[in-house]
Amino acid sequence: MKPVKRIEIVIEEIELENVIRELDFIGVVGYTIVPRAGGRGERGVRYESVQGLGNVLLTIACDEAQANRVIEAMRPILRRYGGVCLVSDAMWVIHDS
Amino acid sequence: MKPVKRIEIVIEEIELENVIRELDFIGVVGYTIVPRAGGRGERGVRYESVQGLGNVLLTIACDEAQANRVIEAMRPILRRYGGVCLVSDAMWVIHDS
Amino acid sequence: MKPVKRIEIVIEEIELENVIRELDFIGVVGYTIVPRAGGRGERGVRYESVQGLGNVLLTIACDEAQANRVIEAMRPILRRYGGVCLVSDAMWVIHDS
Amino acid sequence: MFSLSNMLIPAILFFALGFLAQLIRSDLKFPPDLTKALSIYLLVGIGLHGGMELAKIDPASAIGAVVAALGLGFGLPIIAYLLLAMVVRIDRLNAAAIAAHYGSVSAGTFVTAIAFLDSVKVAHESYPVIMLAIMESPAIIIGLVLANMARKGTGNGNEKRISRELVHDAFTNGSVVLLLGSMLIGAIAQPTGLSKILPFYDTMFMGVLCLFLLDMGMEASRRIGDFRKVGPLLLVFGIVMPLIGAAIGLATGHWLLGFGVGGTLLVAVLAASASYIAVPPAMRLAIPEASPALFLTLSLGVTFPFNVIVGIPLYFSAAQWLAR
Amino acid sequence: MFSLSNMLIPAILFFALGFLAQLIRSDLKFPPDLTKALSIYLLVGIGLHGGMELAKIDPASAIGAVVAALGLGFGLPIIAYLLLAMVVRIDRLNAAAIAAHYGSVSAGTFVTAIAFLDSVKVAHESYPVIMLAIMESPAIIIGLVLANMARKGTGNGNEKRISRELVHDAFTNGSVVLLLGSMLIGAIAQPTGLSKILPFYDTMFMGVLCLFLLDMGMEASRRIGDFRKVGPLLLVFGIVMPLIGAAIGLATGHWLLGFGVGGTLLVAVLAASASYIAVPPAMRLAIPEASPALFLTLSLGVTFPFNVIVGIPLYFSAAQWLAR
Amino acid sequence: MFSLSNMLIPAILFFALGFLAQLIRSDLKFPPDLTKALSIYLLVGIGLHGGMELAKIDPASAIGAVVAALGLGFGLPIIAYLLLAMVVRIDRLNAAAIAAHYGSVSAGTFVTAIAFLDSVKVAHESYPVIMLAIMESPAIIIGLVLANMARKGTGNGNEKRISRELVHDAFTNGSVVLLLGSMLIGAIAQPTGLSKILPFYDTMFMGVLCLFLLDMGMEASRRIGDFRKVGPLLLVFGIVMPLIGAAIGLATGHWLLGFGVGGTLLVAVLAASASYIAVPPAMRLAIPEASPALFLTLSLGVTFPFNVIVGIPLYFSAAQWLAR
Ligand SMILES: Nc1ncnc2c1ncn2[C@@H]1O[C@H](COP(=O)(O)O)[C@@H](O)[C@H]1O
Ligand SMILES: Nc1ncnc2c1ncn2[C@@H]1O[C@H](COP(=O)(O)O)[C@@H](O)[C@H]1O
Ligand SMILES: Nc1ncnc2c1ncn2[C@@H]1O[C@H](COP(=O)(O)O)[C@@H](O)[C@H]1O
Ligand code: NA
Ligand code: NA
Ligand code: NA
Repeated sequence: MKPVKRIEIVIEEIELENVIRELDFIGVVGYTIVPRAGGRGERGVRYESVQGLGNVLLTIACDEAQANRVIEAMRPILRRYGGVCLVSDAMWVIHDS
Repeated sequence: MKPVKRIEIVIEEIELENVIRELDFIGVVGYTIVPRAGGRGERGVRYESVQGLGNVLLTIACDEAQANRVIEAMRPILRRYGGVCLVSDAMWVIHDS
Repeated sequence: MKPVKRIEIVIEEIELENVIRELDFIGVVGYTIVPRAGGRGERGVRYESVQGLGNVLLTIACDEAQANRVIEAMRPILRRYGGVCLVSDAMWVIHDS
Repeated sequence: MFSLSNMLIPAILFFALGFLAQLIRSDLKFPPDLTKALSIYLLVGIGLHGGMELAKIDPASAIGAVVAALGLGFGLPIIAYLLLAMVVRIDRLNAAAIAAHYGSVSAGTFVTAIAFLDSVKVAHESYPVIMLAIMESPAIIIGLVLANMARKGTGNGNEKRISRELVHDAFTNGSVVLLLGSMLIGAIAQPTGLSKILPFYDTMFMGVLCLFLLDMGMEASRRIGDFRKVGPLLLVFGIVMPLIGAAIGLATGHWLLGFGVGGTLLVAVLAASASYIAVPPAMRLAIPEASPALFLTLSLGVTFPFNVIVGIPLYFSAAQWLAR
Repeated sequence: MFSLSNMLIPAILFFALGFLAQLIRSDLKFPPDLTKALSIYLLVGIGLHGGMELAKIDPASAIGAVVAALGLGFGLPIIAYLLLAMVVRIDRLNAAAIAAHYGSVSAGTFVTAIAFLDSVKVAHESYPVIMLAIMESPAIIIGLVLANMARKGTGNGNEKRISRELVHDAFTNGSVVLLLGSMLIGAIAQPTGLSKILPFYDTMFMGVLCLFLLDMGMEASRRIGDFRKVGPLLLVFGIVMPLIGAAIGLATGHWLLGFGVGGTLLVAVLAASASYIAVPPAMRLAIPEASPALFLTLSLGVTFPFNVIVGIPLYFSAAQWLAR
Repeated sequence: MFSLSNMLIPAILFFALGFLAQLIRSDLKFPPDLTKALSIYLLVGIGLHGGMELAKIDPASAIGAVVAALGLGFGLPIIAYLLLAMVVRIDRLNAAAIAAHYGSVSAGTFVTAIAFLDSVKVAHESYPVIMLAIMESPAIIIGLVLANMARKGTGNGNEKRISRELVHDAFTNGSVVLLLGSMLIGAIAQPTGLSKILPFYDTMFMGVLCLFLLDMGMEASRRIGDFRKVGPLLLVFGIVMPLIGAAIGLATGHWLLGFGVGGTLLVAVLAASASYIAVPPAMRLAIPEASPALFLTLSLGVTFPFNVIVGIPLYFSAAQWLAR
């Protein structure tokens, strides 16, 4: 097991493409997407609907250096579009050790 | 970044409305809902179905004082209807700092 | 509240049945399943589709001894099929205390 | 007549296919949203047709059916509760929850009975559709009252708020709103417009029912694993209660309401069927102490298949016998 | 004529049912994927029929309609913006976002108008379907330009990339592609093949519209809670703007394009309707500073119900008056 | 004849529309559950019709088709494997996984071929539907055996359990159960009942196929990005293997089974098509070492579009030539 940062991002579905482009640019190779989420925040209630204005939950496990780059990349996006980004610690179960 | 409590609640879909009412009452302004979850616990297996007896995953990031109030509000609900409530630590990426 | 390990597993939908069988064998009684997830990792991009090749997110709260058994059971599965398993600490809100 | 050919109705065969698919552990699965869509379609279809038929008759003549529906809706859950508490001797909260399911109705069983009447080319009165809509809710209220009685003393302020909400929910339940609403639309919409939307509900109806029953067959079959938890006496209740309900329904349809064979069968089916879509979430909220493994396994895993495969042709024979 | 019987069109009654169901806080809910499926079906159906009709006529004769659609698509959002910025006096970014919604169109309102024409047995030209497809996108561009002007100076490189993408998105929007694509297929596919797929789109069309409007009624009703946030003046805009649009559309249809009563009504409805499916996500991306509570509540909660219940019969009377 | 007009079949045009929509990066998306619902409908529809046709003929006469299907199902994946291992020279596990896809069949391609025959008004035998159901599973078994041989020595106890499960899964696969089950229902259900559900499957069938192919066009187009990973030689395999399969299928249909032009085309299409729904998850479980980017890109991104656009008319011309 190796210690990693666990980044949890909640953004709107429509921004997902942009955020993934940023992650690609940073070189993050792994992430998990939970689509069709809802929620409430400063910008009001959001739920999945035919308008496609629901949220998406993105979880990224990566090392600290990459985590810092992800965080910096997320700041302008969060400022512009809202959303939430939480960072916590976790242990990654490596299969070959 | 500021330290926050990350509360993760798994409850049945049908209770969501009640729990949100409690959160409103406490003054929690932000939460994320992942609908259509399944699971197993003391009350057996649950999965999304036409009966609407599936689970919902609720994630709340808030300060410790609010977290304590959420936890106290959840206890009677968990006692009555079952479910799970986990609390952990996280750092919230603030966009304007 | 009691301290627990929070295990987060991302695997392919088609493996879920096998993993649950392992959990049953170990004696894990509680877990939560978020179906229809997508993601990217070493094995490329995955998304929910008619082929059923999407991901599933499994969250398990348990004590440390059980966590270790789950981790050991997951290693060969992760080696064979890929996926991710993260372990972190959390406090479980017990309803009757 | 109770013959093999009755079982060769496509709707019932699809139910059997779903049941079997799950038994052999096939990976066949319906997306849950598809099942929801199919049941929305079926309820609107039943409602529209019922409404159009009802528009043709004198509203006053429906009063008998309405009263009978209320009588069955309030009476059946009490009978079920007494049986469960006295004879089967399970705890009162589980008894109340199960009773609510058997007092309410299953639209899926109702439509299967209509498919059955279609296949034997027997007509039916249009009143039973109103009865279907009316009988959804009362049993939920009775279940709630019985549970509150069982709990007596623990009824604090919070409990009262929950009860108040549940009474609201019982009458604004999605299926009730869809059924009554579509019935009203079928009754008042202008004919030109109706004739444009009816093909949708006519052409597809029986085909959609087949897909719905295919999925319900799988759901019912999934419940078999919980038979152990239910226990033999309760399993017997899952067969005996629909028979009692059917007997009461047959009497109500034939003597009280004076219906023909078709209408009598439908009333019997309403009384014999147990809800497995609308009532489970209501009881989960109202009586969280009760076990879904019990009420769902009984209503969906025992009574629904019994009614679809054995019950409907049996009650039909009885209705024919009464009408001799 | 503006009479009660117009409101008894099933499609409108189902809209009302959905609205009511939500008002009484029923737990009736449509799976979001079902709504998406219904809207895909409706767009393909409109497209195929439109394409088949258009194949029969001289392409040159459609130029007028195309030019008119472009004129309305670029002109209406500017009128809306001026009203919002000068008269209602809201901030420019919200004004730009709302303007884009009113410059674009609502396919749901358009189809309801067709159901209306069907019910009063009035024919209509086939050109408005092309206009529907064309009018989806220009308002999005105008909204973007207005927002960039409002922001002036802040247009950095990133901003430009976003703008470029949004122009692409405006023209490759799912509804535009479905509508134009199906129209093309309706126009060029071989008749034998078309005759095999048309029953699907004919038999079900009005029935599917009813289900779609049932859900949209619930969505519209959900928006009522945000009326406070919107404020009285803006709510008035949600009624006045469709009236202005309809007036312009009536003039365009009747005088400019020389359409009959049916075609004129449809052009009026295109101009009067506000998008609530395609434009909201586009504006959320383009103008994140604007509040969805404002633009969604106005387009979906005010203008859509107004057009469906009051607007369509009103514009129809006006079109009849013009055609006297 | 291989002419442009063949490509103007609506089903194929919708496939092209989906392909194009994705190419221009439109945000058009189908909810995955809708695609699942459409494919359930199509399988039940094919099965019911096939079953009704088969009920009319002597079961013994079907033995030839059954044997031929088994021969193709077991033989084709071996041919594909040899080509991949010897000529294309990819590793044996990927070869086994890809071989399983090409030995199995694509119901989507099969139905497109039926739409094609409809459009050129050519009848076809009913046996190929049984062949479709039979040919789903054997190739999965062969893929498994080939992979176990490639791995030899690593077959521990766990491996054996997985193999046993996979053989079970191959024969209880959702599509197999739906197809065989509906076929049985079509064959044995009472005619009155069938006549009530058939309109659903007749009226909508070709329209539903169009929506399904629209989505599959998008899925196929999404795979283009992985062409680099697949490499030129393997891409050529994705074209050559269906041609080989078609040749074998044509021979089987024409000489071995003595089918007419229609039936021969369908057998050719069964042999030429590669599974892209049922086999991918099976191979992912059975041969996790194999890359989905390879097998999905080949079957869905190369062979499926090739068969739909070029293959079907080509094989049809060949079948006509044989029948001269
Ligand atoms: N405190 C919070 N805890 C959990 N999720 C949140 C929180 N605040 C916001 N969110 C999520 O982030 C989305 C966007 O937030 P906002 O931009 O503040 O409206 C919301 O719809 C929620 O899903
Ligand atoms: N130990 C656990 N870890 C993760 N989720 C759990 C656990 N126990 C229960 N759950 C979730 O909480 C739901 C309700 O639990 P219960 O009330 O114990 O049946 C289950 O369906 C699971 O989704
Ligand atoms: N670093 C990561 N962070 C979060 N999720 C990941 C990560 N790596 C892989 N995953 C998830 O695990 C799935 C399988 O990973 P893999 O086997 O590496 O392709 C991916 O589709 C992702 O959903
Ligand atoms: Na009953
Ligand atoms: Na407009
Ligand atoms: Na093949």
